[in-house]
Amino acid sequence: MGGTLVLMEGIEKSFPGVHALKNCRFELRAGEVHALVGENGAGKSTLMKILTGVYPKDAGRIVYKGQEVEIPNPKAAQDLGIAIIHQELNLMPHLTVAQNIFIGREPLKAGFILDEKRLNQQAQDLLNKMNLDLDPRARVGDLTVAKQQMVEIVRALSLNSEVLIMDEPTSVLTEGEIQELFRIIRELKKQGVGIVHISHRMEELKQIADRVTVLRDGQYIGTVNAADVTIDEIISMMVGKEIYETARTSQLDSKAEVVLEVRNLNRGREIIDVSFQLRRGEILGFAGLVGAGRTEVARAIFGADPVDSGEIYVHGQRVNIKSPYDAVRHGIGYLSEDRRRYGLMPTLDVSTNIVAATMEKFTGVMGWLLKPQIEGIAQAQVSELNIRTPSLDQRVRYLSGGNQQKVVMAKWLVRNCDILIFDEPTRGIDVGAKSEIYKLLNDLAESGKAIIMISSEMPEILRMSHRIIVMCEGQITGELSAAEATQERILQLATKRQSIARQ
Amino acid sequence: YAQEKPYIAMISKGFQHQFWQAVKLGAEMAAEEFGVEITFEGPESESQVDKQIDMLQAALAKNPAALCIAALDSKAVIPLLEQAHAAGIPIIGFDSGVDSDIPLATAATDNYAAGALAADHMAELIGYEGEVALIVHDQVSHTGVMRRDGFVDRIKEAYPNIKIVDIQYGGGDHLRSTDLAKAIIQAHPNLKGFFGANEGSAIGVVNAVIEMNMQGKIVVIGFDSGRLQLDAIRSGVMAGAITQNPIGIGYEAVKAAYMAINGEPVEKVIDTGFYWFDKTNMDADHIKPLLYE
Amino acid sequence: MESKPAAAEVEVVGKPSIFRSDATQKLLAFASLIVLFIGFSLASPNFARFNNIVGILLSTAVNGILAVGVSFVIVTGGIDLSVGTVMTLCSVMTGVVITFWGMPIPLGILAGLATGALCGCINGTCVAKLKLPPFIATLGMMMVSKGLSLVISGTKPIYFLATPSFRQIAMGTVFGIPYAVFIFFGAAVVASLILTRTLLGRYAFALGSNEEAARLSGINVDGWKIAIYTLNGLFVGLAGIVMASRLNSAQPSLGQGYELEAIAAVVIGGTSLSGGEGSILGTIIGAFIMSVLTNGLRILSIPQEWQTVVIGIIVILAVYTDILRRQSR
Amino acid sequence: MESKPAAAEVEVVGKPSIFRSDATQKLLAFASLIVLFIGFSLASPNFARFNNIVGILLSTAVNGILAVGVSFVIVTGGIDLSVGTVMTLCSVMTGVVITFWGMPIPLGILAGLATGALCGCINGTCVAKLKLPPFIATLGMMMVSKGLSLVISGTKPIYFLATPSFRQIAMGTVFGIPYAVFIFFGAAVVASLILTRTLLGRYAFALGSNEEAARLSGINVDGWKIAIYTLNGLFVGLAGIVMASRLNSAQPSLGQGYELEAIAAVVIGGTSLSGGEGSILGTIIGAFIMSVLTNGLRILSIPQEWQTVVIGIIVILAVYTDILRRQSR
Ligand SMILES: Nc1ncnc2c1ncn2[C@@H]1O[C@H](COP(=O)(O)OP(=O)(O)OP(=O)(O)O)[C@@H](O)[C@H]1O
Ligand SMILES: Nc1ncnc2c1ncn2[C@@H]1O[C@H](COP(=O)(O)OP(=O)(O)OP(=O)(O)O)[C@@H](O)[C@H]1O
Ligand SMILES: [Mg+2]
Ligand SMILES: [Mg+2]
Repeated sequence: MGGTLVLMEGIEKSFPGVHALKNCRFELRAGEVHALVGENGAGKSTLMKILTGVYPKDAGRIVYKGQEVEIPNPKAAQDLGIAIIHQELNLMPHLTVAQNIFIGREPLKAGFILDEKRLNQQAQDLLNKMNLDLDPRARVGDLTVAKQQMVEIVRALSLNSEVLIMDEPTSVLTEGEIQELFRIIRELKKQGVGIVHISHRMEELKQIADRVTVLRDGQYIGTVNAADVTIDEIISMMVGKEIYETARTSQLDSKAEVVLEVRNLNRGREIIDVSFQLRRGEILGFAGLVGAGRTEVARAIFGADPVDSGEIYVHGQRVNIKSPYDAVRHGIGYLSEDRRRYGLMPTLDVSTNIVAATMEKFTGVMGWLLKPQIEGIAQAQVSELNIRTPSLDQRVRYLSGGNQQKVVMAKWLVRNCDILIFDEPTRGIDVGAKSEIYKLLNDLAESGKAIIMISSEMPEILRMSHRIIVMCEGQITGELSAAEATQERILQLATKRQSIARQ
Repeated sequence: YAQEKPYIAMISKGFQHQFWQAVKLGAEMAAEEFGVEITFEGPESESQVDKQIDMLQAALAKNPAALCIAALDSKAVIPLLEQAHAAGIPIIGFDSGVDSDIPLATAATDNYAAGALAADHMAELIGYEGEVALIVHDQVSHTGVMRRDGFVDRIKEAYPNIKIVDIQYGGGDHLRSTDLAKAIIQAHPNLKGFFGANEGSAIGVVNAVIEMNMQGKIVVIGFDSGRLQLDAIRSGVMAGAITQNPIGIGYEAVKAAYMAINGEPVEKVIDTGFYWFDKTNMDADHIKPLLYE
Repeated sequence: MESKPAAAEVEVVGKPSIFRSDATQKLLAFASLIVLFIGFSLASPNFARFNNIVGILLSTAVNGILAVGVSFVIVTGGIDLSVGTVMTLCSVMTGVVITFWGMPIPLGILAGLATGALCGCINGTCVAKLKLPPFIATLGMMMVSKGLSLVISGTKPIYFLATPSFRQIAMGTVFGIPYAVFIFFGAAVVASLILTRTLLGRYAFALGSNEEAARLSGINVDGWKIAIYTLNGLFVGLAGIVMASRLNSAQPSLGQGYELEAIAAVVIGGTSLSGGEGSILGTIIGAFIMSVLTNGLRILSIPQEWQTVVIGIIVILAVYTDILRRQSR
Repeated sequence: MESKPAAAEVEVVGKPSIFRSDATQKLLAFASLIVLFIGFSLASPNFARFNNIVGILLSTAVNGILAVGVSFVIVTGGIDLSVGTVMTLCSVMTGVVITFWGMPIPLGILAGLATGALCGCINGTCVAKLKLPPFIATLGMMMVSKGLSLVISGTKPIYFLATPSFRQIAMGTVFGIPYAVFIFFGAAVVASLILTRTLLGRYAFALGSNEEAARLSGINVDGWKIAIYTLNGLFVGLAGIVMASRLNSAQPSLGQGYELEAIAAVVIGGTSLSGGEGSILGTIIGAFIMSVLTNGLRILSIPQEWQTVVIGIIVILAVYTDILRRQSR
């Protein structure tokens, strides 16, 4: 491990109503992977945004390679050799993969004409080098979130920086992709690049991190060598107390009523002949690799996208769901995997977001909103889910990523649907909150709700589900009971590609 | 230190068009002569009836010694005029009349008769038969409607062999009127005459004829003056035009207002007149002062 | 995990953010209105006279009602370019019913409001169901309604001379203040309540903030959008009636250009054209800033061409100070 | 993870997506233009005459150049309401230099272009540095430039009578086709190249697609924004010169209303007002759809009030079919 690359000391940052960083400290050495951990809202992203010139700091100093520096804007950080992958995707959806990767560094002919051919070629080379299956000419807006995240990663890596900051890069990736990313990280490490890795997946710390810095409530708690501590010790530094891991508690009653049945759902090549049943009180896990089509199935059931054919039965009744409006009326709720695009109303306050799916229930004559009730229910959810917000009136845009996710979750809890589809419910959620969400899912199932949980986190699927459906390329390739399911069997089914078999 | 001059507010129908600038010029001449102070304003387009009323209201707030108004809608302004009248402010109409007894005098052009005069000349120039078309600046405003109707009615009653094939409205915009006129000429290859009912419309017709190389093939009659129209008449592209007496209108209005302030009697109707002019008489002594460049 | 954030971190705010932004930010916007007002009062003794104030109020009424209506649409992230010409169509329809058909005044008013609502509904349907960009849907409506006003009226103003009481709707007075002013304020209060206190208002914000998220929350997005455009149409109809009553006539060629003034008032009032934010109080203040400026410059007898220049600059400055204030929050 | 997508899955497209959308989608938009054209040709023998076609081309030139310029701004997600009146200011400045000051024609042209660029630069600075919404910044500029045109010209048209060759700039002909048409097409080709092949164009798309992402990518967002508005201003200046040359005079009271026509042309051409998408070819087709419609209806001698109604409906239909096509992709 080399010398100190970055030193941040006495960093202070306040937002209106929030003291986000208090006398915070962080040190990064060359050639190390430094994990930055902490609960949702602890200030991890903010600290890194200060380092990359997104936010100005209120106080404190940044020393880069022994020199005290000012970083007034993202360009300055880039010029210093500091690259960042932000927690929220920052891509230009109308541009292609290659155009996004090289934005700001386009190859030119004759000094001012864009050299599109060279651009695509260079992008293709990079993608090949990283073993990524992406068309450089594809429009980024047409890609899934996971693939978009890959584009972000490629862009950051292509900068050849000396410091690379990754704010939850793995939250939307599957196991295989994570390993690929780690392989690249190890290579960069060898070249002496200093890497900051922010993640809520504790198991990753042991795999990749050399040192770990813990933040809590905007304060620096400490830095430890990853090898010297256990994960439980790190977690207790993060939350200030021990937490327990919940496992599935409820037993499935195999005679319970079938509340949702999907028969022969089809759409193009994305959804092929999907049929399954969901019982009252059941947590049905949907496993698969990125692009397996799980989100597509969920959106189709929810009426968010049209289908070519297929039948849906709710409580045994054939239903015709043409829009989310219909789905919600039939008691189906869907928590999307991409909260920023599909879950939140960023300019509106916390309480409006929490009651967004239920507002009609809180109205008097002529649609008059019953404020006390709305605020009461929102307050209850804020306390229940431990949503960290200065007030119910804070615009959700200003909440930390994990707290935003909790707000979206609260929206569906308030709605009290019989059938709940959770698409990656714990993405970007800290360990403490995660265990609370697991407990919540269990409680919901026990109280008689039927739950579909789509997740790319294998341990989570294994721990929580009564039954697991595995998808690959738009098809269901297998179904496993909780007893049968293991990581290996799921992976085996998840890679059972029909297209390859058919060739 | 001179005694404060009496203040006369003039509300016109427009301000940035040449015609209104000429009226303003006449008004300023009178103001100079009689030692009064004037303001002159009007809405941007002749459809903005309510904007004119707002202007009128603001003008009244300034406590003018007299008020001159060219009403866009003669009925809509009456209540405010009544209010002014009650406050003892003498009111003079100009350019077109107000349907009320309140104005002590009105210095105006008879637009209907002017349109008819254009029709007479048109008939004579095209040999009392054939197709003619019109470009008018506005299909609702008083001046537009009066000139159009004067022209059309006269053709209908006096010249049965002349057919009016199209009437379109260009808002007085030179460019739009040009494109309009071109389309009309295109649609009616046998067109013999074209009347443009105000300066912008007339210039549009002239441009169209020049752009399509039809000089001499179509008889163009314009309205008002302005440099381009005068040149077109000199060069023969335009056969002639009707001119009002804009400077006279402004002058007479202020003069009447001045007399009313001083309690002198004023003539109820001051006809400022309108005249046909063409290459032959445009430099004559009775026409030349009426033309503005 | 602590169950509550540390007390010191929590800003205690009693009202929802929509109100908060009203209360503080709009009060500050109000300040620039006051500054204008004081400035003009000092510059001319004629400005602050009762009659002139009433004149300003009156001349704000029509544009103000339009701006209030279009605020709803702008909050959803849409725009309505047709408000000016639809307003004219509404007054023409009122004129047709009252003067051409000789029917009672209330029926005429109803016809005007219904015309506005219908046009709004068509706009809303084009936007929600046909997925047309609001700019284009309402641009089309602008042209269609402009043409129809002329067709229906026979390109002539329709006068309400046979029904003198029609003029009283806007021009009757209490304490010297015309009813039009009260109608305007009434409409504003109703609109403000709808926007902040009812489902429709909240959904307007939701649509403007993230339409897709609203759809995925099970909100009947299309239906509400149509409702919001229809509501806007109702306000446009009301503006048409006030206009007709004030002019005692329906002027079929009026109207174009009003849409820009109304939208400007909304934006000066701090409502974002990208949707999700805004308030009626802001819109009202925006409308007044525009009309105080116009009136004040006229009172000062500034040459007309300079008036335009000055208004342009002040509009920019007004919005700029508003932006500075927000940044400094 | 496979290292390469299966060959059958890979769509082989040689050109960047900006071109692809041009090629297929815009050819289809072109189809509706053709339909209009054939329709009018069948309805009137006078429509498809050479002279009339030239007339249509000529009447598209000014609005077309404006639309081409404003396309850049719209691609960034902005809007420019000042193009009409700034165009007038540019022609007035050209007039001042050539006629009032008696300087050579090229200097006059330069003055016109420089005025446009300056106004564009001010717009861009207001938007980029002062963070004003483009709607407000350019609305302010619209008023300021309107007033200044009148002030500078002394509310009188400025004629180019002493310099007869000035009129040749737009109205000289080759094979019976006026230069204005060539200027228009030249401007369009240059604009199209800038938009698709240069950094400025690329960053225009980037800003419109996700400005924050562009900023975080280290792009000098403010600088490029100012550059884009300035470029738009240059096109506006060019339009002003063509206009002045065609009318052989600078008409200071003209201009307002042209901005809506230009924006409509851009949107009909398939450019989204929310930014990130668009093409110059689309804009050109949009501008032609507008002018073919207007001309055709005039040729058919449809009463003018009905013309407005028909144009309104067809604008809506044109955009709607465009939307249907995109959905069916
Ligand atoms: N732009 C902003 N305006 C207001 N408050 C903000 C803003 N950005 C962050 N905050 C607040 O600052 C605190 C720290 O947020 P930050 O995003 O750094 O948390 P984090 O540690 O990255 O959390 P997560 O794991 O959920 O991403 C939070 O309370 C958040 O609500
Ligand atoms: N908007 C879109 N346009 C085109 N193709 C898409 C789009 N969204 C998804 N796809 C494709 O549909 C397939 C299914 O994607 P989907 O997001 O449903 O997978 P998933 O199993 O839910 O993955 P994840 O684990 O990331 O949620 C993929 O091949 C993806 O590339
Ligand atoms: Mg974070
Ligand atoms: Mg998914």
